Order: sequence, then structure tokens, then C-alpha cells
Amino acid sequence: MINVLFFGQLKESLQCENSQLAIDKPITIAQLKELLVEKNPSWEKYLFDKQLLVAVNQSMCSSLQLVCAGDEVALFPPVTGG
Amino acid sequence: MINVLFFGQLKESLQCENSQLAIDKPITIAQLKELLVEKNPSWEKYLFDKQLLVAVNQSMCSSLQLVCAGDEVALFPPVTGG
Amino acid sequence: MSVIIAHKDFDHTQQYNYLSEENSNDGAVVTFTGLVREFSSGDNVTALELEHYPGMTQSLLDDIITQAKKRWQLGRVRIYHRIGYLPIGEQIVFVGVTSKHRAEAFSAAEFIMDFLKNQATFWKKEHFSGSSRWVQAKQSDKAALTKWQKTSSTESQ
Amino acid sequence: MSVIIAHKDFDHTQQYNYLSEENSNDGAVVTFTGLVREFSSGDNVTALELEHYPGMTQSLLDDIITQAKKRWQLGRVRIYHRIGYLPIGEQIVFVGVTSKHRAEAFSAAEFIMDFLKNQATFWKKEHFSGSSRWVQAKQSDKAALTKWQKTSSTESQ
Repeated sequence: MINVLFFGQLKESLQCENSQLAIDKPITIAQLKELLVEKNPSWEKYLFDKQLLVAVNQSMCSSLQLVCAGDEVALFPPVTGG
Repeated sequence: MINVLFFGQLKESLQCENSQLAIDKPITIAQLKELLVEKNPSWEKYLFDKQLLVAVNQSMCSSLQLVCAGDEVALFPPVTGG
Repeated sequence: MSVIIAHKDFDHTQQYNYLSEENSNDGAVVTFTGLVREFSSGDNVTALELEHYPGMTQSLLDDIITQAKKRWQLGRVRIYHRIGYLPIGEQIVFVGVTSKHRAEAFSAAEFIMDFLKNQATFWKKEHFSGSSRWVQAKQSDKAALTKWQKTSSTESQ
Repeated sequence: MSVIIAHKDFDHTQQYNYLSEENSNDGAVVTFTGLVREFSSGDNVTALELEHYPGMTQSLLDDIITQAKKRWQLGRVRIYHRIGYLPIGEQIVFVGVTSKHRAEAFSAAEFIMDFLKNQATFWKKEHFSGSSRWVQAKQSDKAALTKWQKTSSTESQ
């Protein structure tokens, strides 16, 4: 199981804070997004926004990153704190 | 009459906070220093220190500045506040 | 504890005291405080709402402090960042730094704010009367980072 | 009143409140505080003694604030400088600035401190156990001014 978290405007657009995905082998973030869209077709226009950032186990990484069961993946727009 | 003020280390070296000089025509700061040394010969080694700064009527100026009766002249080492 | 993330407001004095008390090594204390201001792109803001990614934010801020301490000789550092609903005039963020020398304290405080703005996982929503909108990342914040690339050879004087 | 020169210690909160209260225009507050620190060129300082040229100091500090306000869009500015005998750990000087933008607040606060150090008519004597010595002007303080010549074309971004 992979736990996927959403933050900021993305969370609001998806109307979802987190989603669990069952996978049987490592997949890339790009593949993970496609699995999410299969489950929720309306998410397509939000998940492929090029500005979106990715963190795996709380470290920033690219869409090429492989993730496995047990990983925590977070998708979010550019940060705007401070 | 010109009122001459001393500050910081110069004040301590001269053991003097201020000195009044009677003058009958405008003089330069360099001439003023010489008049002060005439009155107090021991001041010579302190008043011609090249680092010394001059203010006339509370504005910084050079040794070429002319001063007249009624002016306030201040002599002091480089500032070190803050 | 150097980094605090909380709903609760902070007391400026308490933060300042944390930096300055019984700290006779450091002659310079620089603080930055960010407040909710009234206008944004011409509109009247009534409040900000801040959310973050718990855990990740903490470690990103710890890392920014570590980076700052590598570049400058710093004494104490404090980052306090609020989350939740913050009406106009409320304090959002505090960054405070002490050092022996003022130039290092100024640089480090600004460095921390610049990296916090660009890297720390906070998201901000502006509330207006009757509407709201997510704040978009600013190009000027990204541009602020470039000064920390150029000055690496001269900053430590 | 923007400039205060006094024997009396200042309360950091009071200075901060002067800058931030009922000031919903400005989102950024930067403060600098200078403290008496324990070591100077390897010796153990017990206290500083500060004297100044009354009248002239006031107008020089007013002028530094005017210069800063010409360069950056600032809200409120406060300079508080103490004089007299100040033991270790005591506060010497406070400079606080508010602005809409953090970069301007940081620059203005550092600019004011750099010019205060080089132009304001204060003189400082260090006390050690059993001796004392007048502080000499530092080359590094003079050098700090050069950054304000170079950056005039890029600072307002």
C-alpha cells in the first residue's frame, strides 16, 4: 500500500486529503498518477499540472522516482509560506 | 568667541571638554588648532592627529573650513557607536 | 528548540529573549517578523489561512538552519511559523538569529526567510470579504535565492 | 518619534509594538539589536561606556533615516541608541524598520546600522577588569558602506 497525500490548492481541487493505492511492484510517480486517475477520472486535469511538486517519504523528488509499498508520497503545488 | 568641543579619546587626552577662543576675524580650522596649541602647548601631539574629524555648527567639514565668532566647532576621533 | 510550528500566536519578547538571554558571546540579534497585511494585488485581504505538511516542514526548516550555520558563524536561531486562520495584522512568521557580527546576522536571517519562502511546505490562502483564493508562488521569491549563489566568496568577511 | 538617544534601557517589545501595531500596510518587520558582548580582541570586556555629541547625533540619525526612506519604500523606522555605562549583556542599540516587502526591510535595517556605525557621533570605551581602552574605528565598518554604492540599481526589486 502507498499512502498519497495532497496539499494546498490541489487538495481542494481533488476534494481529497489522501488516497491509498495497492501496488505489487515499484512504480514511478508518473505511473502512480495514472493509477490515481484510473480510480478518479476527474482528477486528470489536476494531477498532470506541470507545476506540481512531489515528495517521497518527505523528500522532494522527480516524477521518475520509483516508489514501493509502504512509501509516503505527497503531491502539492509550489509552496507559499512565510 | 568660538566654542570648541572635544569628544571621545581626544577629550580624555586633552583632559578638557571644551575651550573658548576669542577671534577678531574668520580663521580656518587649521589656524584654530594652532591658537589652541598656543594656549595649551601640551595639546600639540593630539590636535594634529590626521585621523581627527571636524564639525562646524554640527556639520562635518574639512580643516580648510573658515569659522567665525559664534560658531560651534567640534574635534573628535572617528566615531565608534552602534 | 529552534523550530516551532503552531497555531498559537507567538510573543515577540519571548522569542527575542530566547535569542539574547545569557548569550554574552553574540553582539548582534536580527529578527524578521511577517504580518498579515491588508492589501494583496489591490484587493482587501481579511485573513490568511495557512496549512502545511507536518513532519516534512519541520525537517526542511531544520535543514535551512543547518545550511545557514554552514555559511555563517551563528549563535542561536529561532524559526516560529504559524498555521491556521490568521486575520489581518496577525503575526505569521518569526525568524531570529544571533551572531558575533551584524553582517552575518543580517545575511543569515534574510537567507533563512528566502529559503523558507521557496522550500518550506506551507500553503497560504487569502480570504477576502465573500471570497478566497490560494496564493500563487511568486517569481520575486524565486529570484531572491540567486543572491545566495553569487555572494558565497564575499559573505564571510 | 523615530530617534531616541537615552541612558535608559529599552524594552524590545515596546520598540517592536511601535513598529507593528495598527500597521496593516506593512507585512515585514526587521529589527537589529546590538548587545555588549564579552570578548573583544581576545580580552574579557566587563562593560562599555558610550558618549555622544548631543544635537549632532540626533540630526545625523534623522538624516540616515531620510536617506533610507529615499532608497526603499519604508513604513515605520525606529532607532534607539543608549549612552552611558553599559555592563556585559546590556542592550546598546535598536534599529527597526517596517516595509511591505521583506527584502526592503532587511536592506534598510542593515543600511541604517552601517551608516550609524560610520557616521553617528558616538564614541565607545571598553572596560576590562582594572583597565579600559577607547574603541578604534574598524576598517570592516568602513568597508560595509561599499555595498550600498554598488547595489543602487538592483535593490528596489
